[in-house]
Amino acid sequence: MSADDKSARPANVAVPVPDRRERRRFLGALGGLAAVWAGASLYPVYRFLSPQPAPDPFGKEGRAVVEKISPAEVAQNGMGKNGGYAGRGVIVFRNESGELKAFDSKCTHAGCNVQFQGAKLFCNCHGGTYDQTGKNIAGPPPRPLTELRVFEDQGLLFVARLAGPGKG
Amino acid sequence: MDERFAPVPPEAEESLPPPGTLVGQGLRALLRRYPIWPVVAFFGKKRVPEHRDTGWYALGGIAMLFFAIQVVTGILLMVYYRPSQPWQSVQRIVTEVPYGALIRSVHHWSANLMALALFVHLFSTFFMKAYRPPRELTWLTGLGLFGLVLFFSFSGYLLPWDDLSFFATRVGIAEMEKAPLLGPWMADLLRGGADVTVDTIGRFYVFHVTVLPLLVIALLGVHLLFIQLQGVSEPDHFAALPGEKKRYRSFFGEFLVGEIPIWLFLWGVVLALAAMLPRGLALEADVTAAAPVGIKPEWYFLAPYQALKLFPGRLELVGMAMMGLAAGSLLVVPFIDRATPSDARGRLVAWLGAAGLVGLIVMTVWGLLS
Amino acid sequence: MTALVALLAAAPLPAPDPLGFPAAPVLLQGLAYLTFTLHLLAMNFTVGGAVLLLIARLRRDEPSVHFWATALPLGFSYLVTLGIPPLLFVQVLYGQLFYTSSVLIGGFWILVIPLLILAYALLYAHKLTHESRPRFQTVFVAVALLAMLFIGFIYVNNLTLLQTPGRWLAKYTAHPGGMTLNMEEPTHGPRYLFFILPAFAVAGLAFMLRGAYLSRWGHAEEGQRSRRLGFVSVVVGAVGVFIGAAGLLATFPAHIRTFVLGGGLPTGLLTAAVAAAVVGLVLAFAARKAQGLLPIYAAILSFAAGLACVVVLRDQVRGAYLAPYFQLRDVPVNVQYGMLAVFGASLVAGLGLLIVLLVKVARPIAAKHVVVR
Amino acid sequence: MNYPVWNVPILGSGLVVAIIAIIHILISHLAVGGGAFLAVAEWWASRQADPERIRAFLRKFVTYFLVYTTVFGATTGVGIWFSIQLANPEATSLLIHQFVFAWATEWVTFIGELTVLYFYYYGWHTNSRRMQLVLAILYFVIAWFSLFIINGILTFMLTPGGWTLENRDIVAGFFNPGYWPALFIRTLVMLTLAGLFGFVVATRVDDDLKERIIGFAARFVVPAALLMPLFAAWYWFSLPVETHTMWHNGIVGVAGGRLEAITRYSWLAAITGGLIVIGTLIIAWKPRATTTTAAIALLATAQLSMLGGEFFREMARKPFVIRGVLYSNGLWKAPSKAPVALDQPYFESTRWEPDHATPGSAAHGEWIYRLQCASCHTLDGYRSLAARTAQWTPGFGDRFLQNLNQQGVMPPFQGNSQDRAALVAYLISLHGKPVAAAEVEATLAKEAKP
Repeated sequence: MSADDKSARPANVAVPVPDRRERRRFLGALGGLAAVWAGASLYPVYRFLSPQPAPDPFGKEGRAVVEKISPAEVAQNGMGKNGGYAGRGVIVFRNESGELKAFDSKCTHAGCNVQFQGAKLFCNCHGGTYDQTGKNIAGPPPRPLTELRVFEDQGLLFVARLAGPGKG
Repeated sequence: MDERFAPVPPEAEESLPPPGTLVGQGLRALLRRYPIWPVVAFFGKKRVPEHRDTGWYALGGIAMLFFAIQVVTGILLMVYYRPSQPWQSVQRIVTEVPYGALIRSVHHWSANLMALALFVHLFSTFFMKAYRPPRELTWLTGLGLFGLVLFFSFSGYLLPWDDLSFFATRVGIAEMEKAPLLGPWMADLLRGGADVTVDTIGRFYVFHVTVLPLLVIALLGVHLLFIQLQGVSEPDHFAALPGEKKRYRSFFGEFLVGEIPIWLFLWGVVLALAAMLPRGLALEADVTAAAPVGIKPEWYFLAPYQALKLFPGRLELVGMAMMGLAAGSLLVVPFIDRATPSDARGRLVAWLGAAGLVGLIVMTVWGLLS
Repeated sequence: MTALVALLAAAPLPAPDPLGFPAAPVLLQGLAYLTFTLHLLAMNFTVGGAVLLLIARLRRDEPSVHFWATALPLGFSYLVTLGIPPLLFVQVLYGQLFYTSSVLIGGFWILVIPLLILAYALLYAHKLTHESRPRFQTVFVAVALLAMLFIGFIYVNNLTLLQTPGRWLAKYTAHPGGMTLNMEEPTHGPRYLFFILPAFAVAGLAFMLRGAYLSRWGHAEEGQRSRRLGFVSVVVGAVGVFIGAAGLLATFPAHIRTFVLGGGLPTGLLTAAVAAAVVGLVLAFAARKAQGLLPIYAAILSFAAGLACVVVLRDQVRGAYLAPYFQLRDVPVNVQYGMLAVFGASLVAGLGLLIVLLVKVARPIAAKHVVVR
Repeated sequence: MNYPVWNVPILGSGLVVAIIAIIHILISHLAVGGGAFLAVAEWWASRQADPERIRAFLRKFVTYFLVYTTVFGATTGVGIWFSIQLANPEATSLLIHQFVFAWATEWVTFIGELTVLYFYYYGWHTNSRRMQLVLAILYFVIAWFSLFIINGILTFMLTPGGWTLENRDIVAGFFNPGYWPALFIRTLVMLTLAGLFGFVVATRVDDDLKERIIGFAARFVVPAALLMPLFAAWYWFSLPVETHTMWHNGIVGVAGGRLEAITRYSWLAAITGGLIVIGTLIIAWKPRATTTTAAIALLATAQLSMLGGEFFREMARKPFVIRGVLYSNGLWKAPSKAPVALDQPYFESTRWEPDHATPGSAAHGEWIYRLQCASCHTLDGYRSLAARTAQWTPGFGDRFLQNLNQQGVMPPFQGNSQDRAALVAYLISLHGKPVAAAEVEATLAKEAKP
């Protein structure tokens, strides 16, 4: 159906054969709407797959027990060790001034667990280096390590958030 | 024209969207690079005869729809399922993971509807006599697919490791064990031991998520290819029509598109069933406790279960043999009933099939009620 | 009397709704009477019509078949729709009793709905196929008729159970699912006949009206036949009603019979109903021969008036049955003036629209569908 | 307990209501939307070069429409009313006494739309085209007004707004917070259904006309596809906060996948709603490939969507039938504020137990089930109690009944400790191991000691 045919008809009478271009526009718009509806109905799948918020590692009491390190292993100045808490890595050591320190051992660069090497905390993956205050002093790490509050209670070591609650 | 590109086949030009549009341009670019037009033309040839039984042709596609739902929901469930902690991980899915209960229920209901669709597909092709030469292998691959799907259901049923699934699997394999010769050997192989244990889950899980899907996809490909090559079978009353009275619809352009609203509806039915009748999770399987009251196999295994009850004690073997014979007769039917148009033997086969179907339904309903 | 007191103590009588009546009971009763009378007319028209259709089919009387085929689905739809308001007002007035009796026969009460659908669908199936594909149409009509008759029977059960709370507890204990009817009611049979048999009269009058219009539009022969056939049906219906009424009076408990026959309003209503029926019969006899529309319309009005008297009397009798248990005047009245006004206005608007449509377009439509081609 | 409870095995009385209602709701919405379709199509036909062919289609449309909406619509409408009387007499009574004149007005619209439709249908060959157009518009307006009325009563049950038993403020109850969004949602649904019904009828005419009609009918789906999310959101925010909580709790499974039904139904409605849009797209894209079966399948998909929506609405009210006023099992909220009343021996407050239900007997527990639970729960069918109590111990059951209303989806238990023991014994006995109430009480006493 050409444009001439159309103009030959009285203006107020529509053409029996549907206008192709109008039809395509309509289908396009409807297709867009259908895509939006279909997309929205995938939301449950998205929620199914999206991770649930991780539980607070320090729990209700605000503290977590340190695994694989006993108080005796950090009794002397300069002693320290890699251990774990709530499914994460931790480094606990006693510095030269006799202070007990703890850092979450996850490297701020790419997430490897750094190793306690006495004076420094060293990451074997890309050579990131931190000093005993957790400050990044060499290699790729962009930020200092996360420091934790550490204390002994009834023969066990516990860590807590620096500023958080938790008996200690 | 750059000679690295081939021209667009003229017959393709007719059915492509105008070159001005994005899709039209893209498809032409594709055709100039890869000579896929013969493949498209090959699939485009498929057509569906139009007669009073055309509706039955939709069943295969419907079963495939449910299979697709199974693949997607199955993959989703695998994200959280742990064969080492079967019950605990399913419980986590249904009580902790957002919409986990919904997705599991969809998987459950779609499995049931797939089995139902296949039953109908099997019997409709049987009564339309689509198994006759030259389509024997299409029929056999179809039967193979049906068997695989039943094994799918059987293996999937064990995975939640609750009371029901444990006893159902134990009973199912015990029946298999009674088969002469290979029975005990196969049962041990399936169970991974003398009894159903967590080890059995490992095996069933591997079957359920890798072996069976691969087999189904391969066999389904062959099944569909056979149909594509030979065309859809025509029942006698249609084949007898004079040529000018035979009417066809193109398969992909018309028949399949016309089916889409039906698929949408059936997908809605699955959702509605999942919403109204969510699949529950019974207590974790306790291998020491008594089987729960009123335990029964799923409906698609009910008919043999109920039929076996008719053969008490030693006679059970006779019953199993008879059922084996009935199932086996489906395998040989294309080689017995060969005449087109149907002859006396063909009619007899149809009547026997009808009797079998009635028996199946009666046994299933009886099993449901008892 | 002591037996009655004991009965009262045992009867589990629900309390009336805490909201009270939304209008004076008299008004609600009046609306119920009016709409119930209309409902009965539509019901009698449809049920009676189905019987006449069945007879016409058996006699291969094509013009009658055509008329009833078209008319019955219409009659049925008004029978259903006009059934709503009386049930609505009964629920306002006697809700706590009506709901209870409905629950007690719940299994059958809900059966009314599928039966309605079945009957309605069959009447339409008959209308749409009786010319092009005649096969089982007689069966359609027969099944539809049976369904309608059974619905009427369920109604009679419910409304008699409503007024006999003494039977409730035993019924509920035995059938918590409500798969039971009120079969121990002695007035059942006559009461049922009394409501069903007027169907012949109403359907007959409708057929006579058709005849009157046919004669007027120049189809003298078919018009004459239609009036003659219709009159036979009217006579059957009238006689049936009198038999039913006599049976009802005979089976009533003594105190109810005294209530009806002992003078006052009930006796007046009874007398008026009988008089109206007799007058209607005479008028119908006149309309059988006479040309013109006046006699037949007068006969219809007279019968309708008689029916209205029966409707009022029926409610009075219910009040007498219920007197020991419940009185309408015990329920507080909180009049909803605004809503009453809205309802009144909608009613006026509806009637106005109906009149406009009747004047503007009804005649050619009726002429097209009533006259046989 | 004012009224006896109708005990329907397997289905339960609630599902009987639902089955009838779901059928009715589809048809009643179609009955209104179809009016709009007729009116617009009459006008459209008059602007086409071949109006007579379009009108021949319309004649077909209105024949199917008339039979379908009257035979299945009007009757199931009465059916809903019958079934709610049986399933919940207390609530029905309250609604009837509050809204009787609203219903009476709605009845006037019923008679009106029926009559106008008959004049339209039977006057097909005798009325002028102008009159037909007027009648079609009139039909739509009257039918829509019936929605306007019933919508007030329906939304009242979920969000009674400023209405209370004491003030009986009918305007506040009628134009309640949920009224307007629900009205708009239902209007969109009506238009959609009219379009889908148009598809069905269009598959019964010649191919070239079929293509045009489908193109025309597809337009009726667009308003809903576009605006439904908007009005659904408005509706959502009109709902009480308890409903929101219930919905959020339902995202993860609760109690073995039973309590989160509301969430699942909302998704059923939404996803099948999307399927309708997709199906419309497919049908509009390939009108000639559309079969009658396919068009009916899409209409049936709409039925599923409405099932989801209406079940959502019903679930959103839990545990009430009239929110904040009357519980689903006929218990009034007001007296339950004073816990004393609930602690009395149960049979003192009900009239419907038989004499032989002596305390502690098996019948005691059974009759408590019948009168308090059976309006929602069957024994082993829909919302099966046997399944829900499969893992009960006496101690757990007793605690559960004491805290019955804590989860926000059940009414409080009525009765004293003896009643609880009787019910727990009855429910545990459902699993093939009969237990006497006295044993339950003994177990409880033993557990209480340490």
